[in-house]
Amino acid sequence: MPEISYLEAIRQALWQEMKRDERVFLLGEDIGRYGGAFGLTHGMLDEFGEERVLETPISEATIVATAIGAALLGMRPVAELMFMDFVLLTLDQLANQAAKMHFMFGGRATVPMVVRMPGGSGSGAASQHSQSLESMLMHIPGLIVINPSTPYDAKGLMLSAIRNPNPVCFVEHKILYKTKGEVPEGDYTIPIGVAEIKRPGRDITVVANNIMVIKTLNVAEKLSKDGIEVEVIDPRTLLPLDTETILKSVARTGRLLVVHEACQTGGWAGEVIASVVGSPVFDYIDAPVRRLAGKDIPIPYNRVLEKAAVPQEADIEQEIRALVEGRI
Amino acid sequence: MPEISYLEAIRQALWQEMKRDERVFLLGEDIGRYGGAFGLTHGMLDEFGEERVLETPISEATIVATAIGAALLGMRPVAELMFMDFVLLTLDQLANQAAKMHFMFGGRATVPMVVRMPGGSGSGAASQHSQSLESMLMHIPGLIVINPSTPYDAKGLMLSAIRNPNPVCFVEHKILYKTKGEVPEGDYTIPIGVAEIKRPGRDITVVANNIMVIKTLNVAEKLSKDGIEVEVIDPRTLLPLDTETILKSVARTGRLLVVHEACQTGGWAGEVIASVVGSPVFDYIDAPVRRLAGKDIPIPYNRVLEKAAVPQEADIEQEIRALVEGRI
Amino acid sequence: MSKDNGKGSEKDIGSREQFEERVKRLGMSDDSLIGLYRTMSTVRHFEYMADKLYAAGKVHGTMHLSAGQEAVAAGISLAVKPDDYLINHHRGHGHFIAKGADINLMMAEFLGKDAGYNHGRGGSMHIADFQSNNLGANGIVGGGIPQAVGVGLALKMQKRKEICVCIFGDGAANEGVFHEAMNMVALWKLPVLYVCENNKYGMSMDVERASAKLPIAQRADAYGIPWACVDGNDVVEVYDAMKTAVEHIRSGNGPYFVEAITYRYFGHSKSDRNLYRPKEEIEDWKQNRDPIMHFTKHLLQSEIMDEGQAQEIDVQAEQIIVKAVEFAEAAPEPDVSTLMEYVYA
Amino acid sequence: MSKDNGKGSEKDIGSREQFEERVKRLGMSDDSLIGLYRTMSTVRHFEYMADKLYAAGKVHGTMHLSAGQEAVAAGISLAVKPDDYLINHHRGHGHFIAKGADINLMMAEFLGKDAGYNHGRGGSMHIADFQSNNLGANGIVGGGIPQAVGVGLALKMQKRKEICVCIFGDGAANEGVFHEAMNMVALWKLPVLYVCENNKYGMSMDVERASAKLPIAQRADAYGIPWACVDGNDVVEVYDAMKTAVEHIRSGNGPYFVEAITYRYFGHSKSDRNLYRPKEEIEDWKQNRDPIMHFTKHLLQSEIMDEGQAQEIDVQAEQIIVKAVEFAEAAPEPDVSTLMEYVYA
Ligand SMILES: Cc1ncc(C[n+]2csc(CCOP(=O)(O)OP(=O)(O)O)c2C)c(N)n1
Ligand SMILES: Cc1ncc(C[n+]2csc(CCOP(=O)(O)OP(=O)(O)O)c2C)c(N)n1
Ligand SMILES: [Mg+2]
Ligand SMILES: [Mg+2]
Repeated sequence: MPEISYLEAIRQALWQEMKRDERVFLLGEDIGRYGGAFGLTHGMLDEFGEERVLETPISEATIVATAIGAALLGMRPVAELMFMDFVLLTLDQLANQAAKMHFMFGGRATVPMVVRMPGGSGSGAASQHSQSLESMLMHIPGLIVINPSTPYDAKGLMLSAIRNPNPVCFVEHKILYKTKGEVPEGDYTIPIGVAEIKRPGRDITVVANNIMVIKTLNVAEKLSKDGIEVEVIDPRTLLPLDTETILKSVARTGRLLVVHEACQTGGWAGEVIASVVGSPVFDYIDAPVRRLAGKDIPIPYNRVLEKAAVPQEADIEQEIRALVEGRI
Repeated sequence: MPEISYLEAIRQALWQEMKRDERVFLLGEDIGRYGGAFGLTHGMLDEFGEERVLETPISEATIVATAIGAALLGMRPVAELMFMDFVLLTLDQLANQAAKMHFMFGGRATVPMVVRMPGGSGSGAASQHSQSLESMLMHIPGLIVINPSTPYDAKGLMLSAIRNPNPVCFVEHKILYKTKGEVPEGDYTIPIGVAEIKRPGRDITVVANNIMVIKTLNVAEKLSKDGIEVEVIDPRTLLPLDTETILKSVARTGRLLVVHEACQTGGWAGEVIASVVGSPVFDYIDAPVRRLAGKDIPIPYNRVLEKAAVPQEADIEQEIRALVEGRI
Repeated sequence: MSKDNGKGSEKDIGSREQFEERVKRLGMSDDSLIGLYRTMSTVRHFEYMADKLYAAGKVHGTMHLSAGQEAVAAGISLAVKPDDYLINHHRGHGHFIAKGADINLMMAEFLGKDAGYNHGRGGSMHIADFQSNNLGANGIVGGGIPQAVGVGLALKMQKRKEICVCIFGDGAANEGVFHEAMNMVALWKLPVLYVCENNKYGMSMDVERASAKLPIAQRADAYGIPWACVDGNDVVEVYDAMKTAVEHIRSGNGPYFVEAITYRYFGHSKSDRNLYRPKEEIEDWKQNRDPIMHFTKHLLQSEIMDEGQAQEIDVQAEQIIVKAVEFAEAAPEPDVSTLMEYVYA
Repeated sequence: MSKDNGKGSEKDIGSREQFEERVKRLGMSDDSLIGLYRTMSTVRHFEYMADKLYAAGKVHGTMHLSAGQEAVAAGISLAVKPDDYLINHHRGHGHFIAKGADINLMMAEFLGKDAGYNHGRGGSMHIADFQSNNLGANGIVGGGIPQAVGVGLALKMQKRKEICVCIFGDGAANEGVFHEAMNMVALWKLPVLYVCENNKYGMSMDVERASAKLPIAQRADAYGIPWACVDGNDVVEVYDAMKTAVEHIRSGNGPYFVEAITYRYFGHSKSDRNLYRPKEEIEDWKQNRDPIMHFTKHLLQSEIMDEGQAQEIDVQAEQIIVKAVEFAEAAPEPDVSTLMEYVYA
């Protein structure tokens, strides 16, 4: 299988689906000649033309609303928000409108649309360009929230997202864009709402999303040399969340750690933990159920502070060791 | 002490603080002659005039931004969003701007402002006028999120909110507006970030907010006749959250149930539960740690469905009994 | 078309000749004129019945009635085609009826019944009928305005002849999305007819205290969008303006903006005590500028309709509404077991 | 003032007489003129140094350089008072320097040092100096536009004479808050000077493809706000327009809107490969319309400044920047132990 980057995998999914389904089109800011802030849509304007690679004014709320209107008429819009932080400009349209239409209208409207949004820190873009806001989106019934960690998942989930009849928030991580992995050239989908055990292990279950999956896998590799076997679960979809896979795993390992970059307070780790300790699996748990998350601060500009604001591999290793060795 | 309603208590706080501090002013839609959608500001236009009871066009984002700008210049704006659902139109200003300014500007700016927003279902206003979105706000460091359940708390917390140098989301519940309670006429404040044990009990700790506090207290009263003593904790402030009071209580009771009207998935119950089971108190817990929350659906218009969408007293009673009797 | 600044003022109905010359120029048949009367009468009866039901405690939830504004809905409906798209706002009963919605299903939804358009999930503020390209009302003021960009865009991409009519109020025109949407429909020359139903108040806010410059329609100049501001209580004038607008749009010239000055008789919603507007003002509009009365005088004067026909139409309209109430009241509530349905497609 | 539609085109600098007549009419002293030159030279040197530092890998994070747009910042700063308020946007270095910010502290912030204006928390996109009523830049395009309503409102409530200057780009003018804010400052007659710095592109989006009608400034008509659109590369013309605007505002007549047509030399930010604009266009602006070159010719021609002085000022400007870099590089990083500070006041 060819090795391509996370960014290329997403582009490939968009490209192939636009070839396959003429109802699919892209809209967003600077996605044409410029290729988007991260170059993800580079080359697509030349391939598909201005009608299907629609550059918009800087009007995020109306970008999302335009996707809604077009979706109601049977199109399959894929909107890009240049940075996830800007989703806060669109939440009325996304949460009050798109997410609720199918329900409010008694099942008689469907809103098949995808909104792409790169989140995460690490690029020195400071507080307004580095947030991980997926936990907020997860609180809105009617939305689907996808959050891939690998090129393979990114392509397969994007194809599923575009073909799904509901409004999908497709949350990317800007630092993952350059990471590479094997991706089939052909058409394949990954089911929405199904987690994946990225690495099996008997000693502890660690649930992590996007970049934290990669970091946790590195730590797991290292720890296994010391005989600590970490099971790493990537929910891949945060809403709907595949709690079953997580519950089964925790029932086996008896220990749970949730790792995310998003700020800890109000973060999605709470959702995972509450689902576990509220279930019969509670009886199988041997240690406090912990989370390791971003600090409850805006992301600082300075690179030292920026790193310190979110979990690093050393933090993950330390937390896992403490849990497995019963020091917590 | 005079008995007044939750609505009157908030009005009294606004009124008295405007008398005491000329920097305080109100802004929002239809808050003048009309008195706001719920009549909360009724009479204030006549008392304080158009300069201090500022009626705005229907421009929520700029209502919040106006509060920010005025706060930066030392004013003490109190903005009203007619329904909490509309906060989704203002989150860029609230979360990307107000919440982050003090930090982004290295501690050199302060944004003393209050945004009032009535949330909650029960009035048949349907999906776009009935949400409880406090859990989303709780995920934004830099914000303070207050959520009173009684007239007494509402007044004391509002006075604290206006005097606080940070941006405060003051989340009211429309169904509580008419509920009455004893409220001192004079000036008093309730500290932000301090929970209150609304009813002591030894058998189980129930943490609930706004209207669910009232419902839980009714249930507790009933259950105590059957010898089940429920400890009811009202965080009053969701951000910062007083986990210490909750931890102490659970260490005593060994059981925890969190009740809120907000949708369960991604709701703040997860935050409370994660804080508890991640702490040493984990060892004192005898039963699964549970939550009882709003269904993961938009609020339906039909009154029967609307009731069924959020926890009712019977549900709370059932859940508590099951936990205490070890049936979960 | 008058660039009425939005202030109400007495006006006589004008001479028979003028009226007949105008309907002739517009090619309006007697049937179509009587049809307009029927539409307005039906809307009026629906709204007064809704108010009665509410007073009788049969409605759980809020509603926004359009009595007094019937000419706007009627005038639009005659100018567009049945398969044109409608994006409606919270004060939308009249527009739904004018677009030909099934009044039984509307009433059932209003009473929250499973037989309603939205299976009782939406209520007055969210009635929609996707079969008839009626994309629904919106509880968020201005919420539908930017969605019209997407509908217009899809129509253009799909190379279809239909247009999108988007209704909103004077207050909604101050939401930010108004600006974003106007700019985008103009940039992309989309087939969207924006209709600002200016009933002179938001909830209680006088349009003159909410909008820096009037008429609201002149804001369209900023985007190079052609516009008109008309007497929204003169159904023929409304039709005249809409006809021009629709022709402009359907011939591929891009969007058009029409502001219709009108007035609502009832309070904004249930909680309204009308403290913000003088009783005299309300009376003036009811007595001197009522769209139905005004139009009736014309039809009688020009002998297009006689008293008898008028009465007959009113009685039929009332019967339709009464039957709808019977249907709705008899209809069952949604089954609680279906609570979790319709969240995801 | 020219209602330039935003298209760049060759222009000779005009005769010595015209220039001298104009500065005389505007009452500009030789010192103030030379001051403008000094400001522009300092900004230019800062931006090129920033680019160098970035290329040298010394900057972690993004930046938006204003080289080519110096005349706008300089012209404004001469028209306002030091204690007037500034709401800046992401491309804000020039405006900060023109407002008299301490370049050492700016540079330190740019390098993320604790000695920086924001203790290294903000970086290029968030530099602010509350001591000097400099309310900061914004990473959210258009984010500051509605905040100016609140600043203007507070100034009015506090019965103060200062005004608020709010800078934003051509792209920002398409955000919804632009509309909400224009309407509100006009309604309430607030002391706000809105300056749209139209450098003809957003990130890559040509203003003609992003805005349905030009000039952008004409949108002010929709709110009854007086406006002008000027050559933003002619510092005297900018000053002229700003002076008029500031006088209008300070005498209590409410807001004013000025659009300044200019051009940026560098890419939008670090990631830009300039694929969206022809190299010739960039060269044309650099060769034929450079604001500093243009102004220098005038000053020399009118013998207000000679080559020697010019060089001296440039050298001084460069030294200030070099010193600032030394200061910033020597300054310590924020201590990680302070990570949790400044979240709450
Ligand atoms: C975003 C938003 N803000 C405020 C409200 C509350 N509200 C409902 S209707 C209304 C007035 C709307 O005025 P207008 O657009 O003129 O329509 P009208 O009610 O006059 O028909 C307001 C403020 C809302 N529903 N949505
Ligand atoms: C709300 C928002 N949308 C998009 C962006 C990404 N972005 C940063 S600058 C920019 C272009 C802004 O154009 P303009 O307002 O003309 O300012 P200029 O960069 O040309 O000075 C964009 C799209 C952003 N920072 N904020
Ligand atoms: Mg109105
Ligand atoms: Mg620009």
